[in-house]
Amino acid sequence: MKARIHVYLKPGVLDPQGAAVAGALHNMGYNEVEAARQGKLIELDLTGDNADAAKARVDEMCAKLLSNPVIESYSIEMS
Amino acid sequence: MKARIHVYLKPGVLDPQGAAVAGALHNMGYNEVEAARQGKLIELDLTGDNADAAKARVDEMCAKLLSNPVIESYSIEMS
Amino acid sequence: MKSAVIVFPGSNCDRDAHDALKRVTGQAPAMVWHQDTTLPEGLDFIMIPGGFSYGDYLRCGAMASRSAIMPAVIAHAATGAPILGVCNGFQILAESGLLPGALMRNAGLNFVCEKAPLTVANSNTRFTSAYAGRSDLTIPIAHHDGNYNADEETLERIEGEGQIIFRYGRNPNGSVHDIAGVMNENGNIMGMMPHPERAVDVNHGGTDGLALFESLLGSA
Amino acid sequence: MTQYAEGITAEIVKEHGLSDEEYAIILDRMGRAPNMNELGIFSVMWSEHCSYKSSRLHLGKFPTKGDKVIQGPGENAGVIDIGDGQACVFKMESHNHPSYIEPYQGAATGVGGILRDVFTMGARPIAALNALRFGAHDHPKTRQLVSGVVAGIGGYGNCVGVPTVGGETNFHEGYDGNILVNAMAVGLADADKIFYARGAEAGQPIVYVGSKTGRDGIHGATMASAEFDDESEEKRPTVQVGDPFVEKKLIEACLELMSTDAIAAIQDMGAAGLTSSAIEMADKGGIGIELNMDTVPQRETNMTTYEMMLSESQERMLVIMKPGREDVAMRIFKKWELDVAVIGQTTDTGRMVLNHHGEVVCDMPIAPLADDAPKYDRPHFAPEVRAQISAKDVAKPAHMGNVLLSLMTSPNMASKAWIWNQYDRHVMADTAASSEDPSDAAVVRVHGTDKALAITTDCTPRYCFADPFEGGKQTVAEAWRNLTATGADPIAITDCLNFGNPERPEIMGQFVGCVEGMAEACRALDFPVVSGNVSLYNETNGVAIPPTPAVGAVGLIPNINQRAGFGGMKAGQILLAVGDTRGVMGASLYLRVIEEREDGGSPPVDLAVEKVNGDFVRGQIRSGRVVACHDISDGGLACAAADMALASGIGIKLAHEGDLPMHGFLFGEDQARYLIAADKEDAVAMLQDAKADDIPLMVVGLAGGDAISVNGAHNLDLVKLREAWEGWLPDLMNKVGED
Ligand SMILES: Nc1ncnc2c1ncn2[C@@H]1O[C@H](COP(=O)(O)OP(=O)(O)O)[C@@H](O)[C@H]1O
Ligand SMILES: [Mg+2]
Repeated sequence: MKARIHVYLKPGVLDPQGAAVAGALHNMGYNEVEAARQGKLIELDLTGDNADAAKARVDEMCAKLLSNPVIESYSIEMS
Repeated sequence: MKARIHVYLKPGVLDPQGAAVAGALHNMGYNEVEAARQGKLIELDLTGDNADAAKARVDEMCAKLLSNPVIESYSIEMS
Repeated sequence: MKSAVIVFPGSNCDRDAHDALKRVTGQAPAMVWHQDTTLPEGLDFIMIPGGFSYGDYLRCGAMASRSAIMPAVIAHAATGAPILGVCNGFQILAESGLLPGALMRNAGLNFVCEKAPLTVANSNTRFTSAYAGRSDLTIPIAHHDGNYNADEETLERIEGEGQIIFRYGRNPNGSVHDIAGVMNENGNIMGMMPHPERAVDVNHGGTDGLALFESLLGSA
Repeated sequence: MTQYAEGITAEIVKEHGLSDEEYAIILDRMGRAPNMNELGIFSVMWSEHCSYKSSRLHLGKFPTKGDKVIQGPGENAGVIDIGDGQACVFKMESHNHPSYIEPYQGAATGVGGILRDVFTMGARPIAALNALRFGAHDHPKTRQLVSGVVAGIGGYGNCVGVPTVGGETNFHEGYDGNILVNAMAVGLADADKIFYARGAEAGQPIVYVGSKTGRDGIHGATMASAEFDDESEEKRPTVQVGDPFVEKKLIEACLELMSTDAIAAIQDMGAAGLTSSAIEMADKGGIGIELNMDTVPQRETNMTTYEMMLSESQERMLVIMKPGREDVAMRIFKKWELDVAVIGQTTDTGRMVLNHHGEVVCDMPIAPLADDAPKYDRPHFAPEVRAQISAKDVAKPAHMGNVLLSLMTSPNMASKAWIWNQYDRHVMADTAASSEDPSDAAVVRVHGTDKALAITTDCTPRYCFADPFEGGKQTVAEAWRNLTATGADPIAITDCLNFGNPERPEIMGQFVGCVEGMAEACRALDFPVVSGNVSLYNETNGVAIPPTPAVGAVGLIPNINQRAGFGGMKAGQILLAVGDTRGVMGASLYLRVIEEREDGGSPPVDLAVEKVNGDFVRGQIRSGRVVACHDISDGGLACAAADMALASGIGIKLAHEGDLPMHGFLFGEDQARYLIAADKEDAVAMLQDAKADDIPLMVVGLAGGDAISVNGAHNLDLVKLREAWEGWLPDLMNKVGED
């Protein structure tokens, strides 16, 4: 089983990397870019076959380690 | 329009971050984790309304700036 | 004063911290390995040193803050004993929830190493009492993720409660309110990005960090 | 008929970079045709990189012995005696090609590799330096290369916690297609606890530790063989990615293991990974090796022996343990959460035997891999001698202050703070002087003592191109001078010889000339070579880089409180120049920047004069008379004065009289010179000493004011100079919209 986790900065938290990406894209002439945000993509390979149970565990991993609730939120997709 | 870009390391390229995440999860007792990989998640807000044209441009941005073709590959989802 | 330095894989200012503490307290600190689950008896002070624990992978300080020794550190903190986190140590304390806020990638995106001008925002603490009457300091910084961030409410609170201890004279990383060091509500835990342990010697970084350790010594 | 093993063709042999003659030697030594694994092993061991086949003959010309030399070239790094039972271990190495392809990882793994060379010998790394050469600053690729390389060096060095204390950065169109990234590492050890690759005996276990082996960096050419051609994407060679976190753990774990007396021999896995580390240890111990490839920690599935033996995955070491002591290694490496496995043992057969999936997949004699490695005397010729150019041959500029401003803000002279601000220069708490400080060499205290090491890297490719022999001499002399200017006793050097294609006689001529010039300077200055590295084939489309024999030098400051920098000068202090100023302008920065030409001979270096002038300066520094001291190099006396003025925040009034044209006095690049600032009475005493010792010493100016001036005119305002000097590189790097 695989879990794909997206970790992104909460709205309102300043995102220096995203801002830099947007700035660089503008400089390159991609003026259609209004804003950019950068987050993390984490993929886990998991043993077991109960997707619901696995997802609950992954949710725990996200809350405990993979994201920082002060500045980040996350979403999980199982496959 | 929005583009969501996943940038990940090509297979075979060492992923120190992923390895460290897997190690930490094991130490915390999550032994179901067989492997972890870490990549980047980039979200762009775009002006315009032609999704195909926009996607072609985003593809260009990925090739030119957002990914490093020597070690990374990427995928794009428009929404 | 009996002190301890917590060592994580990837800590790299542990020796610096050890030497500075030994110089100031006259007694070598205990070096505590991250996999231990208990602290030495009778500690007066704990220092969490700088470095790149776990390579700074995932988020700076995230993995270290979940390691085996941390419950003991948190329990010790609850007794009111002083704890100082420097640089990566600050990130670890923030990740542990012992200090408010979070440290993000520097606004300029580059690693920054320089001798940073600092002001003491509150010298009425057990970490800074020996700075009383001194305002401008120079203490080296060296970090990639020192951009201090907290929500408005938290900022208002820590400003109001005098929990901001050091501010940058010239903001090197985008930190809100130029914050370089903060303290918890109880006044026994402080985190700072600048490295006072690299400023205790004329032949290395100057001596503006000495007073911090002297303050602790005085309060112990 | 040439003999081939099944599945191997002449084409495949050629793709492995082996000539017909080389293959014939292999057939002879093997007594049969080599299989694919054996061929791969020969190919990497006999590559230019591992065998030094074009350069070995000439490297023998370097003096490598001396009172203070504990270990010269031939081990992972050189070792010198710094007194009190302590040793300093150091080496420099190139990572040019990988850094051009992938600047961040290329530079990062370059740092990782050189650190491993140092801690493999039992030394704790205490300082890193880097010598960087980029193409023209306005070349379209340059900015991206600069930012990637600098981030990579910082990303790795900062994380492992070794201060990056100095280096040099040049920009020149000659490097447009081939940048140079040379990294140096310096470590400290107890003189009686140095670890060597030699020392293994038969019957000892072989332990692998570090990261797992992946398919990284397996040479493209060797991969393009029939066997791998139509394999999947993931079998293609991949860029090596560095993991500084694992490196940091490796340093600590290896040093911990080294304190236990359980190691027989140890070697890092650098170029040609497992192959070269295993063979070097076996060869040096005169023994054989047997490995079980099934036990090698692997990152990917279905790896072949060929791949595992040729992989250049980073952060790996091979340790031969004393029998029965494997447990010690296991315990320590597991504590540090490193991958570790016993993968074989040493034998008395003199052969390398590899077993994989229950079969012998390689069985070859070890001696020929080293002993019979090809060694070529490649044809070479020296370039035509260029005429010397002196100041009277060069048009006199109207305003010296404007010229000085142009020189100081030229790409090579402008402040490199944008670079070194990204390096942690202070970790380990012993950095007394680094890039940010006005000091001709970095100064790093020997932990827990009052001694310090002075460390510098130098090379002036302009001179080497004009005259390889004089340029080679000058490079060594400048390094010696930079150490001397801090008050250090220079001890020894390491080098990184970067050149073009050695199969071209004019390039080989540059190489030979530089080596011979360097060797002469090393002898005259008692400054032996203890380690080094050669990087050839730095050329693109037949255009070679300028000859760049970079030198890394180490000296000892007996008392850290008796040293000099070039700042701290105060109003009223006297400026004196040590050495003769004749106004040599050939190959000078002045010609390049002001007249946009690089012709003329290289400034001649009189090594005897170099020695006495330097010894005089060092003596004066130790006597406490010297407030500030700076060597005079690129851009001449005026640029040295400008550096001192900027560092001290005070102007300088230069005074010139006599027949020498003023621009020769100010910008000539005569060698063996220093600029010294001192209080009046000390200056008088120095002049007396100099007279007695027959040292040329001349008053050239006075500190004061807020400008640099000459004979009361030609003003260059210090504020304006500082703004332009500090602004050049940030302006370049922050320029937008041009890539
Ligand atoms: N790539 C680099 N890394 C670290 N420090 C550098 C680098 N390039 C230049 N520097 C530093 O900038 C300063 C000036 O360099 P340079 O002009 O080459 O000095 P010098 O001519 O006196 O040898 C030195 O302190 C040097 O260490
Ligand atoms: Mg110099």
